[in-house]
Amino acid sequence: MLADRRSRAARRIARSLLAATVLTAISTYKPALAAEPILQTEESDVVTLPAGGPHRVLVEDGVYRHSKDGRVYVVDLDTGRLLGMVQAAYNANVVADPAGKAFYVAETTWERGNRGKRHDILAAYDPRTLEMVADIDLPGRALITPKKPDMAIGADGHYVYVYDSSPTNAVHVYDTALKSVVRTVDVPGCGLIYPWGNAGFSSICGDGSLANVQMDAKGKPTLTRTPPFFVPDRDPVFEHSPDVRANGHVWFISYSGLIYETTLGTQSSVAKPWSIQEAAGLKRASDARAPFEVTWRPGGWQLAALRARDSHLFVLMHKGTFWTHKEAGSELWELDLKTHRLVRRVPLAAPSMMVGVTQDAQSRIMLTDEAGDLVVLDGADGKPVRKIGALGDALIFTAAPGE
Amino acid sequence: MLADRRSRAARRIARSLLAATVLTAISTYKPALAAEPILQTEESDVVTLPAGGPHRVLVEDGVYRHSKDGRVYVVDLDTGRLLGMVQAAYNANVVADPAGKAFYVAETTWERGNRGKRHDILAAYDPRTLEMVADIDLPGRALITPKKPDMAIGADGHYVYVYDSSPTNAVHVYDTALKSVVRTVDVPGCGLIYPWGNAGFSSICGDGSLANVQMDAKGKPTLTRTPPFFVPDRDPVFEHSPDVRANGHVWFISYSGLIYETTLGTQSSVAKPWSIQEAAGLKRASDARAPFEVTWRPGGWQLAALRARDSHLFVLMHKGTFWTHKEAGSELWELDLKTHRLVRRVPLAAPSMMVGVTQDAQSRIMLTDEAGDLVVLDGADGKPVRKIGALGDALIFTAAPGE
Amino acid sequence: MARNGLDTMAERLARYLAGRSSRRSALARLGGWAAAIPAFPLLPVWRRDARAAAPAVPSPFAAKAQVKDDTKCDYWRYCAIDGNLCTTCGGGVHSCPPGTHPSPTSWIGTCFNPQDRRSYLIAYRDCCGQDACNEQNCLGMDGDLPTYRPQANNDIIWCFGTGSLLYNCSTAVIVGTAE
Amino acid sequence: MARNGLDTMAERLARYLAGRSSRRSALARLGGWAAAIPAFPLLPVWRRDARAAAPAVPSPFAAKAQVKDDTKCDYWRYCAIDGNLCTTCGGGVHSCPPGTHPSPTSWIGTCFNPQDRRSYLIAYRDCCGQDACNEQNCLGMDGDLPTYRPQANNDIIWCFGTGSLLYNCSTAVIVGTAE
Repeated sequence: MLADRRSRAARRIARSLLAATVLTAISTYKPALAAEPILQTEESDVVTLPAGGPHRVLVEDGVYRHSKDGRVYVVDLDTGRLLGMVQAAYNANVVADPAGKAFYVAETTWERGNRGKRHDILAAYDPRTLEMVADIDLPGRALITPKKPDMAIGADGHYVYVYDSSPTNAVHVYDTALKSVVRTVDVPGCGLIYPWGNAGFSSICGDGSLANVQMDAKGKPTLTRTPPFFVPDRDPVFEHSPDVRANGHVWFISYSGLIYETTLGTQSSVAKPWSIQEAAGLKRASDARAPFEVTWRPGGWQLAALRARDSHLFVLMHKGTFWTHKEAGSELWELDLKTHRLVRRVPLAAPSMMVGVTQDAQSRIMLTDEAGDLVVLDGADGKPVRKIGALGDALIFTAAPGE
Repeated sequence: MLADRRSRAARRIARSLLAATVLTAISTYKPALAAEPILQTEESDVVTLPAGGPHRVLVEDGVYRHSKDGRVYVVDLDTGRLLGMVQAAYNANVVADPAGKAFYVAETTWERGNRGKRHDILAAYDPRTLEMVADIDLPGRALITPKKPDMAIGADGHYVYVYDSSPTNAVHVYDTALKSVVRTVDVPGCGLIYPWGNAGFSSICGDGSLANVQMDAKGKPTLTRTPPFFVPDRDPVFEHSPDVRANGHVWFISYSGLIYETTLGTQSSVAKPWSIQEAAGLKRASDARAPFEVTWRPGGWQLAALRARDSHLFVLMHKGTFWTHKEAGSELWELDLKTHRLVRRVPLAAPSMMVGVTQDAQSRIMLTDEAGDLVVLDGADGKPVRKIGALGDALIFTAAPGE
Repeated sequence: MARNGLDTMAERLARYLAGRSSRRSALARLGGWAAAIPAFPLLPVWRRDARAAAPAVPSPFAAKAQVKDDTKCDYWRYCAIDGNLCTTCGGGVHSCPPGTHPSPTSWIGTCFNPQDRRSYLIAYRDCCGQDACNEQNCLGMDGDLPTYRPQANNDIIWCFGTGSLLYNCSTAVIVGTAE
Repeated sequence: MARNGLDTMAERLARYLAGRSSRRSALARLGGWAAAIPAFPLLPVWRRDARAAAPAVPSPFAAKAQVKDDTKCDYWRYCAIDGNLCTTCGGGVHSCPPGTHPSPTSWIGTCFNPQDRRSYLIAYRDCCGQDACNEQNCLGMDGDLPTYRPQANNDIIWCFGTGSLLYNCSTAVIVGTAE
């Protein structure tokens, strides 16, 4: 009865033979009498999703408590159903192709889990099969609790940008056609990626200025700088300021609640800021120079979302002092970016660190809560639509089609 | 300001230089005036644990919801404090050296998280620094929601046994001195590992018999079989039946609640079974032939624990039909294995899937609940001692010194 | 003492496809592997002529099972499932969610359908390649035996042959009747 | 346009050790990196003679901070921490749990000690090598700036140079006074 130690290869062969045999056996079996009132035998298969609509979104779960197992969920907001998921390991980021042809996950693994060789990975997925269509190693990536602008995609989906900061600040440029990193652009002293056009992006610099990078047809970058337009020590702008990548429009939101409407390009221009609180008929909020003032302030993680079709901004707001910029929002404020006026204040059933919005006419607002629920509101009036209970552990940002 | 793409190696060098410089700068800085009423500057260090007592235990967290991130916690039951943790990835197992010199984790990773080359790993840890002292690849291991007897260690700590089942049932024998797998013993038709002595173990076979393996001085195995002593289809014995590895004493507990006292060896002997329920003054419980009978039954995951010094057995019990053998226990029954009598029934504040016990005179009982708490009772009377709140996600088994 | 490779393979195959039995008792759900190494098995026996004498509800699970909602733990096919229902994870009762792959091997349970009052052989095929889908998690224990009877155990990660063996969710596929 | 390697290194080093400032306002907690590339920095300035004119409580966090229990979020040193307290994970306020390693680099906050009414530079050194220790999790936001000011950001995984960069918990180490 005792066999000695066998080679692993032999075991492998036996295993695959076995698997093949079983599959064949099962798939050639058909019920003899289909007319009988007996449930038919079935074959196993894999779901391929139909083409998605505007309410099929990606939701990143950072899984802070077990960050090796971050993931991206594909969710149908209309049915409240989880349609599938892919790995997004350790402070990953995800961006979707503007035309919905693919989505991309930048993630990091170590070969032995918490040790061994590190892999910084860019994986591309077919959005209907969730099969990988590319799986390459990046030169590196920044390991930061994921902010959306740590990764970006150009307006035509040709370039994917991945932020790196170890040790120098740089952006890796991945060519989705070539499936490889074609360029690394250093952005010394600057960080984050706000894309514009097909081959340009801007980063925010530590002195409150912008660095604008444009790549030519060969991918060669040219960098320009704007003058500083805010004082980071006093009132920095949030990383999760919403943008429209197609036209390079960004509304930078400051900790105190100022909005800097910005048109990105080689010569980015920044408009005079206006105050969210003033738009709501309140006093402009204090900055770091008067940190004890308690008032309504923006805060959270993905704390703001933009609906481009009517230029409405949704911002999570809470009451607090300065230096509470990561506190969850107890209200959602809807603002008209053209008129600089408050449209609506929506009190939330539970504080939310995240808000997302779909871009269609029947738009949906996405929120979360401490339990990891995905809460869906009607984008027209802020009324509750449904709650997708316990979707994840730490829902940190969303990606909706066409945003 | 623009630098072109740099080589990864150059970045690596810059990074390590940077780290080295900062470390030097910090470690050579000393406060100038120790007498001043100013808090002293500090250096970072790493805790080394003092030698552990009988209440320093290992607790495995399977983290079912994020199984890539299973872990083993080192816990002090007296203070209720977490002392440290090590990775135990994907259906891992852990065993402790009988003399407390090391503990061993068998785990599995894939190089790209959920894909890429698979590594079945045996890692050895220093129990006071939690530093790895070995980290080798195994020929394979069985991927099963972890049961304690999927891994075992000999009485003198020389051999560690790891169960494999892909595709043939086998036990890999790891030599802790050589830090390598020295033998793979096939146990066809059998599974699990119950060690006896320094170089022997038994497995349970699918027909209700035992396979006994003894290795000679060169590690060459000899296998013997016992006759079947139970009918698996009718009333199988639990995998988590408790044992004393030093003398090869196992008390196999069946689904219905029969206890088969067994002395393992090349000629394992099994005593006539007795009934837990009868020991408690109840009727013997039905087996699979009468599955609808509702009565007190054993159940859970690590559903039983043995205190060797007084031969007391602790078994989680619940009221239910047959085929409820993984239901959490609502009571803990303490039985005297010598007299076959019930000592005590302890109603539990919350149902538990797991029970462990320390082996010392002031023994402690460990339970868990749905919230991942570790609940500590006094081993003398079953009274609550403390609750270590939210220790983990899915506490599945414990390892106490000298068990 | 060594056994030849084909025998071993046949034995393994038998385990994966086990559960062949024509007995009408609760034992029907337990595999036939321990009995002997059978001739190279194809698929479970399907005896239509035993239809007339259908068994009574064979288990506590079956007594409470329903046939309408396959996203709930008490759906009849889940009498012996252990894990996340693929029906709540983007898959279906016999379909894996996109981005995962069905295991070609599985363990086999026997579940009673209260609607047609027949017992069916159910292959619990795991869908693999992503870590756990944490929607509806269920634990059915009908006929679940310890891992030393692998063909009837629901704790084994049934992901052999699927690339990575990360477990995402479980399907419950009808592969035959158990009469 | 290229910059030489030493300049770049000095700049990076400056970021990691930033926070040098003698101003007594809330701004003291914000790093000095943006101002200029300083001469090769050693350690934060330590001006004893500024002791007499201690600042008022400089922030909302400081106003509610306590000095007795370093396992709670309101302990004075945690004014800008983000993550799991090592004091609850087997480590201490400046000690990593066994099996993890302190990052040689960190970001720097400035916290006010209500007992001696001084402000100290606190290095939030992450302990790395095991995944998250899920005991007491805290989020202090005093002086926390976005990642484009990395020396003052608490979202970056400060595990450079520790082998794997898996984040386990955070310490709060006094590295100087901020007066």
